[in-house]
Amino acid sequence: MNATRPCLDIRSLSTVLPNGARVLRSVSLSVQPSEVRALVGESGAGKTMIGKAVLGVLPLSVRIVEGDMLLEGEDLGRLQPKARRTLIGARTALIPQDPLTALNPSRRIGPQMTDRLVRILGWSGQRADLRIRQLLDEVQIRDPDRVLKCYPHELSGGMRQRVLIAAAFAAEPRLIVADEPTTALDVTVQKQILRLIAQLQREHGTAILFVTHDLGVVAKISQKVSVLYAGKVVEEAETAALFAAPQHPYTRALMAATPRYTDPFASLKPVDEAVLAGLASEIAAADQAWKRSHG
Amino acid sequence: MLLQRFLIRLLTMAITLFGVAVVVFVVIRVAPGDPIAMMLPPGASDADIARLRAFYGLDKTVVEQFFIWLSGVIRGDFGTSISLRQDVLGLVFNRLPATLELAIVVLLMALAIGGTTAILGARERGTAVEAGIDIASGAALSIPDFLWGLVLILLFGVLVPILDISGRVSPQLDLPFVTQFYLFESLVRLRFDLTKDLLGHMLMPAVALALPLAAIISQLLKQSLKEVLDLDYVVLARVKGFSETQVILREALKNAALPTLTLVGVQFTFLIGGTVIIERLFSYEGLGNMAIDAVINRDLPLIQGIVLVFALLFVLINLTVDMMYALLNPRLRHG
Amino acid sequence: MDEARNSRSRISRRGSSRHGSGARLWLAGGWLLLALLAAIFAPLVAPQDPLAQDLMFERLPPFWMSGSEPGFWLGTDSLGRDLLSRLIFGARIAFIVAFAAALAACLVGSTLGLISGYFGGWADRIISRIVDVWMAFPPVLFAILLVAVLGTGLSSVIIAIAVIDWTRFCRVIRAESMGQARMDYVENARIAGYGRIGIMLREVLPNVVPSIMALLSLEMGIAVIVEAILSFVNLSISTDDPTWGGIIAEGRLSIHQAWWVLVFPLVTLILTVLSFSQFGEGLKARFDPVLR
Amino acid sequence: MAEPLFSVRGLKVALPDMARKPLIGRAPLAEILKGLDFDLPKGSVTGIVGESGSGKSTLGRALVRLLEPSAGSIIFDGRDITHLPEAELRPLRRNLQMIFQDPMSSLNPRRTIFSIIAAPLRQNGLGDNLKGRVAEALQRVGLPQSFASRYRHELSGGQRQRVGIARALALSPKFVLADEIVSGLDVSTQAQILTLLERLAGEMGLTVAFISHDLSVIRRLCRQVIVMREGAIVEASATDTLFEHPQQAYTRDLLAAIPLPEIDDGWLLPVAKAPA
Repeated sequence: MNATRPCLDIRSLSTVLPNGARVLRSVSLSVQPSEVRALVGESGAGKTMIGKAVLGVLPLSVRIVEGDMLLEGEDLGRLQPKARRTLIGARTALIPQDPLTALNPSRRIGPQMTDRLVRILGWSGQRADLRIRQLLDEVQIRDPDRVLKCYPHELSGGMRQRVLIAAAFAAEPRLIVADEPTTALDVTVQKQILRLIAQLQREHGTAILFVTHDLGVVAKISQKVSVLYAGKVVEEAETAALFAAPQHPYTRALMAATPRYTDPFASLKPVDEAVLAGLASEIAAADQAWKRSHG
Repeated sequence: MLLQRFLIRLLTMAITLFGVAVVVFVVIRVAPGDPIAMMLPPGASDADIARLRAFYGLDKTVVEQFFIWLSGVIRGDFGTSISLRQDVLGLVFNRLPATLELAIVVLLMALAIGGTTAILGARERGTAVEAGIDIASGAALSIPDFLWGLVLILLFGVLVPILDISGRVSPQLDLPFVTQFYLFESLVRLRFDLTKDLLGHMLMPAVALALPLAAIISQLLKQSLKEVLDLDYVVLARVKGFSETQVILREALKNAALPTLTLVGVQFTFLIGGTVIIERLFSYEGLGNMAIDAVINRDLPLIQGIVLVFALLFVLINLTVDMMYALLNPRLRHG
Repeated sequence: MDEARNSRSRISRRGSSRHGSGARLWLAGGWLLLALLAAIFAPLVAPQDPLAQDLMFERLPPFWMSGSEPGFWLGTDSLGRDLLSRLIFGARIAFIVAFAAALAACLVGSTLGLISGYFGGWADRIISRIVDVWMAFPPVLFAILLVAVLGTGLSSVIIAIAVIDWTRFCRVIRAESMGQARMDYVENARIAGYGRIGIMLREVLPNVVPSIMALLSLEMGIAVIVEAILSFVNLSISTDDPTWGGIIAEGRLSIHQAWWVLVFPLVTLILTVLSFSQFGEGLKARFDPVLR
Repeated sequence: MAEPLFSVRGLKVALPDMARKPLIGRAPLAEILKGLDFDLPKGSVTGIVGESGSGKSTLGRALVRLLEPSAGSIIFDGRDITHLPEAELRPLRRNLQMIFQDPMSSLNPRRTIFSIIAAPLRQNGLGDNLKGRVAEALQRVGLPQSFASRYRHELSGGQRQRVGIARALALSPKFVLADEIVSGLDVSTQAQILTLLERLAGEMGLTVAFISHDLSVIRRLCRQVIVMREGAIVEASATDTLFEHPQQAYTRDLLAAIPLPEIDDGWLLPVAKAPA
């Protein structure tokens, strides 16, 4: 049953900048319910933009020129803006990259966590408050009374990220977009946060689109992975299969470049020029084909 | 923390005011002309001049004069105007309400226009609406209030003469006011006929002053809003399902307004400075207009008094803004 | 008040990065060049003697209206003096004041701002305190007072404008230098073996020059206005020389009889002020290829 | 063992804590480094690793004397530089070079790459044959000569960091501080920059202090490692020893927290005791 209808289905999504340059190049991917799909790539690969497109928060300069996005079977492109906003608000959530800028500095934590439940989903304040406290407990915040009354600057980076994770899971979303949620954190904190996300994801059965640049994080958290280069999915696989036998030369090069302290001299290999040349011609061919079919 | 901040601001205020007093005193005493000679008829005897100089304290050294004057100021005695032969403080208080009323009307106007256009422009960012707002605010900002005043005189005083181009109130009207806050009092007394006449006189000078101020508020607040609207917590609010207007009003406005606030304070002081020439241009009987007369008549005590009152207004505005900033900023409030 | 100063400098920055600079730069530069050439060659281009009074020709309307006289293109004032010639000669004073006063204010203000922002510490505290005192004066009143004290005349006007407006440069350049002083390339220069003054001149100054240029141009426009205001209250140059502000003052008096005496100098003044500010922003945008 | 180039004893650095600055008067000093003892051996790369707030960057800045220590001593090449005033440091700068984390901020946007690389040469008495020396520096880091006339914004992130390296190495210094020089770069670029630094350090016999938060990178590049936490040294030893037999619990936690790019289903499972 699950396999028949993906939680998120992106079909051939392309976006362009005002100067006409394509940023996403016919991206297709799907996330099954209760599944973590990693989107991995280097800067400029467009991985963050995919998440933003799904959530309807693309920068104004970026325009979607083709493709459909289906959230639990509902075509987001066909909804009126208001209906779309409400649907996204009810069924998705975002765990952002930088916990320092992801909380409004002039509002207390409590209202920031409950406002979606109360003002969009129409819960009573009391119910929302109970729910939030339950989630704070799940992310191992033991003094919710204090935290809810705090302003963001009174909490550490790790605490803020916990608060954001709790807020993301609070409304029982079907899909969470996690946009490099641990990039700004120290490794020891990163491990705790990843552990929390994985645990909550399992318990709540939420699907996650996990955007990251770190193959290490991909290996640990995801079941499926899409490797992106220049806005194009170059390889897609089960995570275990990808690490066992990467197919695309770029994936192999990326793995060889990633440092590993267990094997220092087999890692940190600069990407071969031939691989980059191959990618460039692959992208050029794709753009040519796209131009022909879209005139 | 807040109280401490307040006290320190008060101290710097006092230092600034002292600095202003020193500068204006020194500048005035450098003047080559003799104010006393101007007051007396051409045939006045040397003894008359000397007597008058002694009366105004002008026979003492500059340093002595300064401290005599300063001790007077601290007691609330600003001396006697040479040209008008009245108590300086009384003269200033008589004219100050007119200037304050004008400034307040201008500020409200500028905040309303600047605020709405900023919010509108930020909401419609990247569209023709924003481009239009940018062009309008660019023009309003680049042309100084003095020129706006002249343009308005031509437009509404000559071309379509619907507004009065001089004075504060029509001279033939019978005024029942006990204070100098005419506009305020006319509202309290429900004499809307007088309110209408007062506003008719005030409108052009107020618009001339408000246009550049509104433009700067609009540009700054819009820029600030646009920066805030790219931040993660705003993106998060959109994902939560809030509309763009809700996002701007609930999440962005307060944080964007904070950096704008201090600037509005500085600009408001510029505005008060601008009243001097605008009052002159529209023959509006305020403090600035009197100040120019005082300079032309070399009325030293009056000049000193007026400049000090202006400076006091400036530092008070800065103090208010600073305190508002501290109150609105949770970091400072709890720091 | 630091925040205020920083955001002041932000205005000038944002204005420059947004619009294309080409057309603005050329239009503004074109008008300024035209006005400058007219000022330099005033005796050659002015059709009449700007001081010649002729009561036969008082309040002649501009050329397209009935009752105008050939040779008096923009009409005459209440003393029968040719308006166009007076505007052309007025441009001389306007430009002299603009260049001299703005340069003086720029030199003093930018130097103090650079020192204050880069060195910080005591220098910064003293300079900032002086700026605070200066900011507490209503600028126009201060200028009027200074000219009254110094006595009317070209040099008084220039000195007065420089004395009141150096703070504009000081505030903006201070804020920008403070930002620059925090950049890694300042430390990099220390690593390379440069001293403090060397770093200030080599690493900081080049990065604030575009702002200085934009402010300088803006200040020229402001100087023209202040001069006009001073003339308007009859405190600028001797009454013989035609000035734009002086013509405006006359126009204001005869506004119901001869509107053109006010309209033409006003249009000239607006174009000039707009051109100076747009020229500055345009220049800055052009010479700031490295934003971000 | 080779003679140490740096010998650091009891090093303390205190900086004004602006967060606790009262409205009047000076900010109270916060002790960032709390008495460090270590040597940096000549001609090898030493890794300095720690999480944010460990004081590793402050330590780096104290070594090249961008900061003045509040206590202890720094002996560089046999000379006590702990409290040398700026003017006396200047002749030593030639041998105390630094590569910055963010090449965007460390390269002046208004100077050409030529001018940026030439500046330290000129300032340190190597102003003759500038063209040749700059060309050599560019070639050393694998940048084409045409880059000399470019500006910062015309370069990619990796190229900028190459310029940073070229500039620091143009003087053939005895010591180079590399402060998180790859943390802003993509993995593929990171690999290029690190192998370049590794090769040049070997060829030129440089002594390098390599500051990083990433132990994986350290293992490849460094011969010995100093692990820091909250302004103190947790553990310092030869690289292989540290990675094979970490002595301190904190070092073991750091290693265990690194997500290796390989499947490990147990990595995210909660351990019996809650994480600290």
